[in-house]
Amino acid sequence: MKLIKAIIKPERLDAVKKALEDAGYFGMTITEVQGRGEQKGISLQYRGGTIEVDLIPKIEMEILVSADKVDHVIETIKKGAYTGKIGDGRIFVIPVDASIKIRTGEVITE
Amino acid sequence: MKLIKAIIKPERLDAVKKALEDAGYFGMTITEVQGRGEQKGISLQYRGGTIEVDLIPKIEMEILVSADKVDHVIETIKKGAYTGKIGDGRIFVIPVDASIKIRTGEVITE
Amino acid sequence: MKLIKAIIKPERLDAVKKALEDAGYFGMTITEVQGRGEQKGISLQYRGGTIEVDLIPKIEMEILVSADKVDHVIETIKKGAYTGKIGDGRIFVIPVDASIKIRTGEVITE
Amino acid sequence: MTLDSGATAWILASTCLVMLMTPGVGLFYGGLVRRKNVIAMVALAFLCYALVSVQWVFCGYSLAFGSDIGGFIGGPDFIGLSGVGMEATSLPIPDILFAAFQLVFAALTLAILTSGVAERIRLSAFVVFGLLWTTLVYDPLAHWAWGGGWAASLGALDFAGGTVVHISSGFGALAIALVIGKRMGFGENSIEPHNIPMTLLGAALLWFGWFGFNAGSAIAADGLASNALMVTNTAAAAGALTWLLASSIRGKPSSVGMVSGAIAGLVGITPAAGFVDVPSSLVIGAVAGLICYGALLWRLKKGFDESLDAWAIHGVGGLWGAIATGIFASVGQTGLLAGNAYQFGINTIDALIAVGYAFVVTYILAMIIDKTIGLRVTEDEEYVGLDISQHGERARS
Amino acid sequence: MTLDSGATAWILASTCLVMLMTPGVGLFYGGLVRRKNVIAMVALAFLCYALVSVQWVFCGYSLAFGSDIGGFIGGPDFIGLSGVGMEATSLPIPDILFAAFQLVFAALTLAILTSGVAERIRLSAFVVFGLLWTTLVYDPLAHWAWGGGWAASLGALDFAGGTVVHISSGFGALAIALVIGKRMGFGENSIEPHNIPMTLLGAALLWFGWFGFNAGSAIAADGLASNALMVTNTAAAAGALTWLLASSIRGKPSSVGMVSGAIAGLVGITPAAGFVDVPSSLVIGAVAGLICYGALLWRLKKGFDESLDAWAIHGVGGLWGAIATGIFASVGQTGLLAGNAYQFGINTIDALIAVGYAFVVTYILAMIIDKTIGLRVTEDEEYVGLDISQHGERARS
Amino acid sequence: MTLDSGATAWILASTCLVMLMTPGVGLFYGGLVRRKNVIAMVALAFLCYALVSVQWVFCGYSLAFGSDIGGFIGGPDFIGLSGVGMEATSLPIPDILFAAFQLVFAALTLAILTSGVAERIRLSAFVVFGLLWTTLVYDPLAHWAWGGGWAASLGALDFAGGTVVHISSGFGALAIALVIGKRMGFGENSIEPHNIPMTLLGAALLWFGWFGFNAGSAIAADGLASNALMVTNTAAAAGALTWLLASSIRGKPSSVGMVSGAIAGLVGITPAAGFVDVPSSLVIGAVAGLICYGALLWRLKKGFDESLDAWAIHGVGGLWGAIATGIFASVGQTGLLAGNAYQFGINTIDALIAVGYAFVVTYILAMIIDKTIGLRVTEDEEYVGLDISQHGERARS
Ligand SMILES: Nc1ncnc2c1ncn2[C@@H]1O[C@H](COP(=O)(O)OP(=O)(O)O)[C@@H](O)[C@H]1O
Ligand SMILES: Nc1ncnc2c1ncn2[C@@H]1O[C@H](COP(=O)(O)OP(=O)(O)O)[C@@H](O)[C@H]1O
Ligand SMILES: Nc1ncnc2c1ncn2[C@@H]1O[C@H](COP(=O)(O)OP(=O)(O)O)[C@@H](O)[C@H]1O
Repeated sequence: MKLIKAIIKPERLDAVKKALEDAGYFGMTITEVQGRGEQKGISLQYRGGTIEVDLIPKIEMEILVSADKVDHVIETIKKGAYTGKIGDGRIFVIPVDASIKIRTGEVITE
Repeated sequence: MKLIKAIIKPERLDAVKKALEDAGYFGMTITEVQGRGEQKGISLQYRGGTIEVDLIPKIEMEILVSADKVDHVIETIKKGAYTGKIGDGRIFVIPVDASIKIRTGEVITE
Repeated sequence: MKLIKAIIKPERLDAVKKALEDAGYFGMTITEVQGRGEQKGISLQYRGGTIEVDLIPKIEMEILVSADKVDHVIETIKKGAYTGKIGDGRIFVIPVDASIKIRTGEVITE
Repeated sequence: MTLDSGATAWILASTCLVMLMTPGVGLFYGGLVRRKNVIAMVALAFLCYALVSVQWVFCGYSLAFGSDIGGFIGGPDFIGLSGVGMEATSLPIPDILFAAFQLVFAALTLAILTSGVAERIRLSAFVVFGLLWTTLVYDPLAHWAWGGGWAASLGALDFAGGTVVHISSGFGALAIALVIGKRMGFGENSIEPHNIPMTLLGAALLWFGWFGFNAGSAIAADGLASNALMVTNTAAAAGALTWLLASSIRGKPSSVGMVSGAIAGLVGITPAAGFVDVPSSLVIGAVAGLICYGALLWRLKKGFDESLDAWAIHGVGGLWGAIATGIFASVGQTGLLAGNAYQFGINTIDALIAVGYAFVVTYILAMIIDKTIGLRVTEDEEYVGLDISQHGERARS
Repeated sequence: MTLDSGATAWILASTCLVMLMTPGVGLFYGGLVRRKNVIAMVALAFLCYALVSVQWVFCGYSLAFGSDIGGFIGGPDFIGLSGVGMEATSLPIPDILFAAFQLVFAALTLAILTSGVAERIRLSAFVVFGLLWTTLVYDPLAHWAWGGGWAASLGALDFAGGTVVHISSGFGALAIALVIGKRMGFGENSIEPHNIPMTLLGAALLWFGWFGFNAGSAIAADGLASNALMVTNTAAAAGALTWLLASSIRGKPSSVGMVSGAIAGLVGITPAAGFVDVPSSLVIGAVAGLICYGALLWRLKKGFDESLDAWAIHGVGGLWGAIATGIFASVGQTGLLAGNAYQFGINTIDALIAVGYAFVVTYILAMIIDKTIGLRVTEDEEYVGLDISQHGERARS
Repeated sequence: MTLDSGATAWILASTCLVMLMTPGVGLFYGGLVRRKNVIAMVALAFLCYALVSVQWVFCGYSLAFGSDIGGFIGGPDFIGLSGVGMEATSLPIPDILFAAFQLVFAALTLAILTSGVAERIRLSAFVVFGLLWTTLVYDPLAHWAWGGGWAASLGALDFAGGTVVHISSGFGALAIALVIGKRMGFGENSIEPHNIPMTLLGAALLWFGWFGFNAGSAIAADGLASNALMVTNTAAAAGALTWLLASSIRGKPSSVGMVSGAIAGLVGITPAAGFVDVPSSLVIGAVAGLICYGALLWRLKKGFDESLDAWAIHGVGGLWGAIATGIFASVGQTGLLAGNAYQFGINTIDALIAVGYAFVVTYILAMIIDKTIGLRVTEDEEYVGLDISQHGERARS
């Protein structure tokens, strides 16, 4: 089992959710975060100088999937989140030892 | 060492905290998140049609514990978070390589 | 590849960011969280009794780095975050299987 | 009476001030609920205002101020505000301005009552309930006190609406809260205010508007209005301080407590504002802060979910104010302290009858609507919150 | 005319009330944009207010109310407010108070127009645009209707500014929105209001201030002012209810819809407030709610990014109000229903000319500024939001 | 003097307007602190209002306006407002209304001063400090200027309280800030405003209320009041624009800067509002914006933690206003420009004495309280924030 952590642009959230739904993935947890990438953020010019806007609002999406679905989920997220412009975001795949459903007590360790 | 990530109902937070305290676990980090489960959220009916409320506010709790305590912590969280209704949430167990205490510099890799 | 998760005091964020920048690390994702440590938080006295303030606002910083940089990044964060007082926070190192850059499609599995 | 432009100016301004109290109540309440219900809570205040605005010009004004029928209700003389003209007749202000000034009181009263249904009312059911409540409860009470009804005839004093506005809404809130039932998880999960600064803003608008409420009730820009403003302010301050003090003995003195005390003081002075002097207002306000705080603690202990304390503050505070008016009246009227036991008696009896009428009629009305249309949202709707389930909106996106 | 202290008191108060509407618009709009632009949106309202305040005393008042030049514009008599004294001359209030009362209208009008440039305007370009717009569009329109211009001569009725304020800003907003272009991602990504309670607060301040706007336009504290207040309130309530009803048939009845309906009703009654009775105001408000809701749906379908609906609500509502005044006038004037077809005709023509003038001049002005200074921020600046890019500030830190 | 109902109407309304400024200051300040202190900051304003309301009726009014004792303080004639009646005696409004109008000034002044103790004051210590400060600093200053004290005798002009309200609170804030010490981490960690829209709302309420403050100070609804309103507005707009401009040369023009400039302009015009014409007000406001911006930069460079700039804006702006009144007076009075050097001299001297008195007495008072009760919360309490530590509340849950 893997936890897929995707950091995407907030305005792509609906598209990513839609794409995941269409592909049959419903479960997810999202968090409002702020991020900067290797590009150090965005530089804005003004008369007095330059302002570096380094922390830009993003959405972090966490999805737990079984190992065999990881590639499919990643492709699906990419499809929804891609704009081709700086700041499209990252996806991290993190190993998970076990997952428990509180209501049913069901434990999955795969 | 493991990081236990529990996604629970906000209204159960106090109960879960209490249960963990009573069991001797104090350290935790919580985040306000929103989530949907396999059930695709909640459908509300109204005259004009149906509205799907898919992202519902949740609390994500992160607790670092040594591997031998994992089961105990999970049981404790379940006790506090359980209502038996849809949306009770999930617990994920994630492996951790090392943990550092900034103030003391203490490193635990267990 | 590792995900470094550092929970720091909000007022140290600028110092930590500065330290990381100076050391050449730009990419990061931050979240506003609340936490309590082993100390159970802070006790305030007042005439009517004692109030336990257990959940105190913190910043959680996530940084993905290659395994060889982990120690350097940890040292850098510690430098920025250290005050020597209770609540300076924790750093967790979590294994990561793969990382994908959405814009370029680039996959790193190291 | 000839029109006085100064009086008209002040009542125009007072009407604006009191109008703002209705969204003020909305913000006050909105800050106290959970985030998922804040929009619905504030919107309910707007809805009350819109509904009563239409009902009032249609029939409410006539029921309250039309020619008296048996001491109980006004006749249909002013249906559609016909016959309510732009001239001053019995007052130094235009008749239509008096109708407008009274309108904003009626609207506010319904908004105060929404405390009792917070976080669980169905929007459509409230539309029906609200229209009926203002017609069956508010309008008669206004008639009794100000429209030539039995209470006025017997000499009961209610300067600005302690009985008409606060007792009716406070005890009405309690009645409907008992019918609609507790919020899911009440008493088990913590249900904390989500935005206290919003509540403080609401309190500021209430205090601000209350000057129009009480000093405007003089229907003049004169010494009486000025005295009313001063005693209003003093009672509010005294209420804020006693509640703060009392709550700081029990624990931390909360800011919500302080402004609740101010509102308790304002409620307490409302029926008395035209009849008492400054020292009496200090006492009335200070006692109101203590009594209403006590009422709130009692309600919590009993586990009643009259959620935002309209009963404890408006209901109990209004009752105290009515009685206090009978005790302290000294300006233009006399009360118990000046040897007029009748005033004390009639004010107390009037207030108790209003308590009974408001409670019973509201209870029956709420029951009927609950059995027919259904007052309460479904469990799922309540769980996701009224903002989404009733309005399809979110407070933060 | 001799100074009437009651009238003066009410117009002083009305000036305050209308002043508050400008930040009220800022908050109303601020809640509707995304969080990254909220400060900029509210600040824009303050900026409008400050700019017009200076322009008005410098030349705006003179252009609007100076001695008539060809029916089109006022002469330079009152440059720097010279000759505008502390005495009452033609009105029962001091001349300088009339100038102040008119100032707050001019400022508000520009603030309403910022709807069309929300989330993408360059601050510095707006300073230039705003100063020119108020001079070239607002001041002539005010002169036509109230300063002795052609519209007044021909007998067109505009009590409180349906044409001058609402048509000009609403159609101006549409014109500049077409020039500046859609927001990045409009129609693709969801652009949701980030803080609806803030919008509701703004709506409350608008409703509150509108009493000064309409009832103050009587320039007296009398029956006319009182009637204006009452019909204003009734129309607002009716608009809120019809929009609520219409939107609840299509889906969930949003709170933003309800208050938009109230504002539609307020806009609709604005030109009519001194000329109609209560039953007519119910109709005017109710129809305004429906028409403006329809206009909003139409705009969305067409994909116009006149972002916060100044056009649908103020522009279309103002147009309806002008026509409705010609239909329903019955107080002091007569309209179509009373057999005066001329009034209906001249009011309609006047409104259509105002629509054309406001749209065309705004369009040209916006084009010129866009080609020279550039109206719009860069893509990066828009992406990070105007709060950071224009002000270096963040709404939450 | 016979009571004038128009004047009474306007002063009733003005009293309401000024009352709203106190929570307005609370919101203005509340937005500028960190989230963990926002409730405490707003609550402090309410507390100031409640405390002064009681102190004022008890003794404050008498100390300020009782029969003169040695030019320094008023006698005990009006303790408990006894002898302050509902009739008009020396003014066209009821005596008790004058007392109420003055009350809201006194309350506001204390609230402005809370800038200097933001995010670190102990609630209980502030209660003691506040009661003593208003008694020992505010009441004498009010007496000097308005109650028949030495400053009035010598002809110093202070129309609406530049010296009494703004110098006293601004320099008082500086003094107490020096005593209580810097906030933990000041100068090391970034301490950013957490809610700028809240600050903008506060600014809107302040601007709105200031019309009552300045135009109400005419104690009449006449040309003088109207002129005061107009110059007040002009100065505010000018201040907003110059601060915006100056700050946009140094960096990004912040919205907080723009509204700070407006408040600087409002402060600057306060003592002059009844004595100058519109062109002078433009200059006074514009210069106020620049001087106060400069003062703020200087304070930051020096590292003084007078946290929310009451000193830079109210203190320095009030000083400039007092001097400017001596320069520009031309309406009813003459200043330096009209050849009256005495006015310039006496106004400057009066202001400097007020600066000295306010600073020194506040400093001593703060020291005494700090040594005895302790002004400041503990380090832990400051770290978790005053909302939790002083009130047991959280701004968002
Ligand atoms: N090394 C990293 N560690 C953690 N988060 C990162 C890292 N690099 C990027 N991110 C996250 O991904 C987001 C997008 O990164 P960015 O480099 O701007 O995207 P892109 O490379 O696609 O243009 C950032 O805002 C940040 O939240
Ligand atoms: N696959 C998943 N990945 C990430 N988070 C999930 C996943 N499934 C559920 N969750 C989280 O758990 C919460 C509860 O899930 P849900 O399925 O509604 O609970 P239950 O199955 O107990 O009724 C969701 O709101 C979401 O935050
Ligand atoms: N066991 C834990 N699991 C998760 N988070 C923790 C744990 N212990 C501490 N933390 C986080 O680290 C923060 C600082 O912890 P604390 O014990 O107060 O620091 P210190 O030990 O440096 O004084 C806490 O607020 C919490 O967010």
